[in-house]
Amino acid sequence: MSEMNMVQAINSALDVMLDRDENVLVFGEDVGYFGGVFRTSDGLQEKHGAHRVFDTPLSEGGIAAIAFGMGLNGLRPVCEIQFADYIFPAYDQIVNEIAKLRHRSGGEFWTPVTIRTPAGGGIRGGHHHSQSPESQFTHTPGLKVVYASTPYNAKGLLISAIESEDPVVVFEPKRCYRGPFYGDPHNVPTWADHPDADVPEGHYTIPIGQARLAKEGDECTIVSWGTMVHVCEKAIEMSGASCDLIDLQSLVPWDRDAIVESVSKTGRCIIVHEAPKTSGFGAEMAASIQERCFWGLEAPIRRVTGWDTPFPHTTEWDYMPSPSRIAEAIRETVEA
Amino acid sequence: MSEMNMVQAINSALDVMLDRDENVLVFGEDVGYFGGVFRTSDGLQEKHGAHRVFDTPLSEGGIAAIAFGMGLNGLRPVCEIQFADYIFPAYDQIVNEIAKLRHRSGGEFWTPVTIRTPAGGGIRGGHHHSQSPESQFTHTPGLKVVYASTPYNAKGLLISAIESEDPVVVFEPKRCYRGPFYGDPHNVPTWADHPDADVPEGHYTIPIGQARLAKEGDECTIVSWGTMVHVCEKAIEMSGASCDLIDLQSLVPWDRDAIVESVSKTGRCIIVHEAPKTSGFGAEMAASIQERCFWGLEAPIRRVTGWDTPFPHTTEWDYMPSPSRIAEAIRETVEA
Amino acid sequence: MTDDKSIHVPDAPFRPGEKASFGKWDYAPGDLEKPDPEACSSDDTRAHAEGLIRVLGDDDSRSGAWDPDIDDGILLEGLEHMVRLRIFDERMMKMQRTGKLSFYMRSLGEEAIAIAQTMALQNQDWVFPTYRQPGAQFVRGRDMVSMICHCIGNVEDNVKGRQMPVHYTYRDGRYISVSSPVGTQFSQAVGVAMASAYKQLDEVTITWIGDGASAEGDYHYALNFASVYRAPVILNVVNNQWAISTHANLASGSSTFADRGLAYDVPSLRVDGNDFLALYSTTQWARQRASTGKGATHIEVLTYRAGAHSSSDDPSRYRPSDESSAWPGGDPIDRLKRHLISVGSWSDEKQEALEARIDGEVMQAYKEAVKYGDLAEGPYPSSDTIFTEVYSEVPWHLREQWDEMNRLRGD
Amino acid sequence: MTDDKSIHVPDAPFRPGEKASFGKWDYAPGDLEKPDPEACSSDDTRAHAEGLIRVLGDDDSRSGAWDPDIDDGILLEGLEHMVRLRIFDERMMKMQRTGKLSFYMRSLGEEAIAIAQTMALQNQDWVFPTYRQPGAQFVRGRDMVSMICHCIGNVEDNVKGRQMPVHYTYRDGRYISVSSPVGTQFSQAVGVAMASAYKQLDEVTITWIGDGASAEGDYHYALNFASVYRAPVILNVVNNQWAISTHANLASGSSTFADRGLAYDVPSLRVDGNDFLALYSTTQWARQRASTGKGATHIEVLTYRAGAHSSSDDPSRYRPSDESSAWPGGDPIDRLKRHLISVGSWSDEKQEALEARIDGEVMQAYKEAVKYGDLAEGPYPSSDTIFTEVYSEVPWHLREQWDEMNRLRGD
Ligand SMILES: Cc1ncc(C[n+]2csc(CCOP(=O)(O)OP(=O)(O)O)c2C)c(N)n1
Ligand SMILES: Cc1ncc(C[n+]2csc(CCOP(=O)(O)OP(=O)(O)O)c2C)c(N)n1
Ligand SMILES: [Mg+2]
Ligand SMILES: [Mg+2]
Repeated sequence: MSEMNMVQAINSALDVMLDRDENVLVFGEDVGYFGGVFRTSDGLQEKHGAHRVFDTPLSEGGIAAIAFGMGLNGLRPVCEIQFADYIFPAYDQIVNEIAKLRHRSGGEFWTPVTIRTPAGGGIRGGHHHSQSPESQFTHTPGLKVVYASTPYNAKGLLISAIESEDPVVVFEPKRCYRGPFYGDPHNVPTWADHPDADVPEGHYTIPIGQARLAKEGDECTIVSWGTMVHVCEKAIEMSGASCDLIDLQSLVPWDRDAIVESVSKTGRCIIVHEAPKTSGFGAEMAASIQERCFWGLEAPIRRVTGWDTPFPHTTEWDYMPSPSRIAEAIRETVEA
Repeated sequence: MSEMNMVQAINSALDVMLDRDENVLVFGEDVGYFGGVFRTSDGLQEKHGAHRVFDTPLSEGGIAAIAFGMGLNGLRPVCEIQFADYIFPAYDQIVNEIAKLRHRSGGEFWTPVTIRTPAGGGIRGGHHHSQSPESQFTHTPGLKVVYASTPYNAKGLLISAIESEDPVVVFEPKRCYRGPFYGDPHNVPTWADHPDADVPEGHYTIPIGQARLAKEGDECTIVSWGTMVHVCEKAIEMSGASCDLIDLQSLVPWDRDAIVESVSKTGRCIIVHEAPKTSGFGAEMAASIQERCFWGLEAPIRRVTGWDTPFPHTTEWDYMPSPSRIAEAIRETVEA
Repeated sequence: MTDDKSIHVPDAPFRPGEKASFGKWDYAPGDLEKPDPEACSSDDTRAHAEGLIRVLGDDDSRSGAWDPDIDDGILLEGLEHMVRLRIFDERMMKMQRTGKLSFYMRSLGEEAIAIAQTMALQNQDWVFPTYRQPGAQFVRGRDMVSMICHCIGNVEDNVKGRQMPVHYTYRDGRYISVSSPVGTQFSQAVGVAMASAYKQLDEVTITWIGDGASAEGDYHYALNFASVYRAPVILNVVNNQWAISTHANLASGSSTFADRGLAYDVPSLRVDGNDFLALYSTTQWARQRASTGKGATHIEVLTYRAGAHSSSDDPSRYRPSDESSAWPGGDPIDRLKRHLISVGSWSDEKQEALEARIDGEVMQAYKEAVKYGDLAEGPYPSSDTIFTEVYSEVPWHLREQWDEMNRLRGD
Repeated sequence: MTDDKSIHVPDAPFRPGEKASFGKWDYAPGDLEKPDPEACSSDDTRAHAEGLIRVLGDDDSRSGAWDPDIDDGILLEGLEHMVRLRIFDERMMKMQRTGKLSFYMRSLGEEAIAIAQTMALQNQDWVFPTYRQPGAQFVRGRDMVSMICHCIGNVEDNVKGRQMPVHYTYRDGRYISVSSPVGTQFSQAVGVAMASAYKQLDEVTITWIGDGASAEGDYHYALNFASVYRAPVILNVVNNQWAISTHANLASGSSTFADRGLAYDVPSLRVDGNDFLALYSTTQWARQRASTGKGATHIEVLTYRAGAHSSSDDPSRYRPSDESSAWPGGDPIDRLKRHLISVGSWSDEKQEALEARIDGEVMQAYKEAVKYGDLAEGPYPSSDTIFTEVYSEVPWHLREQWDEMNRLRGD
């Protein structure tokens, strides 16, 4: 074990997989010589060669397209989209092509592409460096979708994604690359001494489809993913309530059993995410949970989310769910 | 008034707006000389000139991009994406650009683009001529989204969209272009004699944001849009239950008051759509409705939807929600 | 119609009611030299990108530097594949009209393209087609029964009723699944080729895109990535003049499609797409470049879509109905046949016999295929196929929905 | 590192620790003629797309067919704008380092581009920039205080704190809002231009894209649509050698960027991007084409990004730190200054005085701007601006969320 921040953990996952499987290739904009604008592939080109870790033209559509072809022809491409906001030029290749190849070809062809992308706000990125577009991928059969929150799960989920026979989109909360975020922009902790920064140096996986119980309690269930997991931790503390905090980790497929079990216990549920409310993945969670847990629910399922607006620059702290906003929702739900 | 099928109603909407406003331009693949592969712009180039109604290169991204620029520079571009399945190469231009221009520029610029696109299944289109990707647009602040179901609302919604100062994506259920569809592929009625085929020849609008009560009842509320509205009509009949059938018409913004009022009355709700279940717009409906109507609900809100798989070709009738599948959900919900 | 000061909208050269006249090709066999494929730069191919490579002349003889060194046996094989494709297409169109299949797309007038080009390759090479290159499957030995079963979408459809007809997939022949969104395969093919290069295998990838679809971003990605990484790929633009009702002049200005490749530093050729020999030869040349590490070649295949776009289309609404007969490229089957007759390797009688034999084969394949069901009557692939192969394993939410479907079916 | 038989991955010409040496330009002023803008075909510009149009020679004199007919007053105005931009950039970088703003991007070495090109246009023309063309705003008369307020994101930011710094918008100057996704403006600009054509106004649109961003689909859409509809647009690729850490050789093969335009039948020029006069002159030429209905011009602006990509970037990790001094194009400000001195219209003393004056102006603008708040201390635009202008009117769901935010804020 070794203490790693999230960037190091991701780097380690890539390194481990490049070592283990010669079919793994890593590429994207500024990923090769430079090691990525967030440094997640730092040193990997030098170690593994430019034919395995390389720069691409500035073309997300082209990146996804060559990944499709490489995966079809026996490789395990791992590509980076520099910011999740820039994944949309590749959207057609991902949702119409990569996701559907296995099915459309009667199982004759498939492409186990992994697409990594830094997502979410909190770095003063404004409109186009802050979006968290996970829900726009969860509606596409054939894709798996995961969202990391800590160094430990970032590495374990990424290795699972690379080893998966299915295409996986891996969201990484860029705000947490170098430390957890508890909702206070003036308090910038690193991952030092955080239990989830204790990361094995070698190979391990976190199965896709498995949630993580980050905190245990019995009055309310909080479901979240990415940066918001840490903000929820703080919010629970502020609320004074006893809550299960479930870090979803995988969005497709998601761990319904874990959530149903928790909500059956608590009778109350709040979903927290950064993305806008309307048609965010919180909608799917709320809809599914009320379907299953209806008779045991003691209050409506609440969603605490980003507003239905673009992501702002200077006023981002009024946009992202804050510990106090979440805490208030917890109090109201517990008292309902 | 005059009897029109949906293709004629759409053609009439375009014609009326081309006549009324010289800033309206109509374009897309095969839209000009030929009049569109579904004939929705038939005769319009001849009448209004090739500088107003014209063919474009086969490039959805380019179509959306020039629409952005034209709208910014004072025109009202109305573009067609030949099938909704092919809207994804334009996704970046729509969700990152068209939707956000007004906000990102502090209100200095905006672009009132209308994007029309035939969506949905039932025409043996398989994988890539059947998708109904509306929910993938509802998560984007700045966009309005409407979904027609009859000749009458197709024309009224399209005129509202063209007149809107905001960008609007207009989905048209291609299965209903020439007649309503009640879930039986062997029974192919036309719009003849249907009350909603009685369409004014001139200008009228259906306000964006307004739902339509297609049928009244008191045991259960059915919310649907597009082709499924007609299938639900049949299903309600089969179920023997007395239901409110709400044709949503607008997805963003949606008519919450109408639905809350109905669900408050019936205490039960089912949402029906063709698109896959996970993160379909039904999720947003269910999540929102339980939030508002929790204390009055007597059964979980159900979703009857396409499966979480790509859309098949030969077996499409086992994919799309059928009257009997919906009827069973109604019975179960009413009895719950 | 357009005021010249307003938006300029190009029209097609000829519209219904007008007389189509294209003149003759400006280039004859022998006009263009054959550069050394391994030594040549993209600049060395400028004349080839702006001209037209031909081997079969107007007098049906073969000549010039591009005349490939192949014997008539191969040509006869090519002729047979082309005849098979044309008869196959006719049969399928008939089936479509009688409701046995939902939709169809013919290769009429373009039969030489995929057949000659695939024959010029090795069996280990990957073929990444659009709906207009089904002929490659004959070259790779696919059984017609299996092709028809796909088109009908019956129980034996290897695509399992999931895609529309003509969306073939044929892994054994390294013929990659056809996708409806046009253009996507073009850029993907570069990735397939890069994987071959990575594995250091002597494998080349060939792909095609339509004149219309070349306006998609994927065309640009393909040429750029292929150029940067020197991918062993052959990138063909099939310029058949039309994209449904839209003329090719909405996809290019007055420059040729082949010209585009040069701007990416990719050697580029323009070839008579109805000339079997020229297609064969240019593809061999491109393969040699690819397999010796010299990277991609871009080929504009100049042809004419002689039929409707698809069974849903009526071209008489947007072009003169006799336009195809005015096309200077002629009929690829006739041209090859006449050449073989002229050199004494073939005869009208043999051609008739061939057509009759193949007609019989197609008829027999058809009869066998419909035994496994047709669109009107079924049996169809089980609706279980809706849920399989979405993922490598069935996740819980699909399992649950599958169970629900079974319950509704009364299973 | 790469085995040549495996994937070929091009490297940058020089990396840290290596010595950069580019040699001299192959082209001197006078080497290229000036075709008639209204009569010329794309083919007539081949030499211009492959060569390099220059006016200011290595000896600082101006010459050749492209020497524009403008007097020194205009050049002095351009010089002043460039000096202002450089000093402005320095001040902003300092503010960024002290936490007054979150992020910054300089135009260092590229100041001439947007300034000369915008000066060559008319005021009714539309400017559709990337983050690397803020200088156009000076030409259109924008107040620096307002620019700084945007960069700080304070209460006076006309973008209302919604976008990162440098994402200016300036409607009064027809300077269209900058967007972060690279490339999108290039194709949108064609639509802006088509609208001008539709309205039959004498309005031209100018836009730019980076060498890196030219790999996006939008580049292809822009050239294709502009060619087809003969849009009155000037499409510039700013080839400054780098896209963050990625060298331009990953965006083009050995052909020039200007070459690309020819393949779309769009007349194309390659111009020395550090030569104010050559930029002015080529843009005037392109404007004449556009405003006389001749359609688009494609211009490759050859330059060098002398600074870091942005305040978040450290180029010493991926290129020799003295690479910019090896660049043969020199410094655009110095070159114009030396020319003006050489013809007797300017002097080192005047230059010093100019710099001192502008330094004072920038300092004063800065002081005024921070009165309206800075990033560290605020005041910021009200968070109400989160909800306004998402739509033309506030729909119920936003109104409800806005109320919720107000409640949380204790309003
Ligand atoms: C992305 C996308 N947009 C639109 C379509 C609808 N469509 C199918 S074929 C076609 C025309 C294609 O023309 P071309 O590329 O020239 O190929 P051809 O049919 O002539 O072989 C169109 C517009 C599609 N399949 N995919
Ligand atoms: C679609 C998209 N992908 C990635 C990025 C991240 N990014 C910002 S600038 C940049 C490099 C741009 O290089 P170039 O186009 O050459 O312009 P330059 O910065 O040199 O002016 C990248 C990759 C982005 N902004 N948008
Ligand atoms: Mg075509
Ligand atoms: Mg650059």
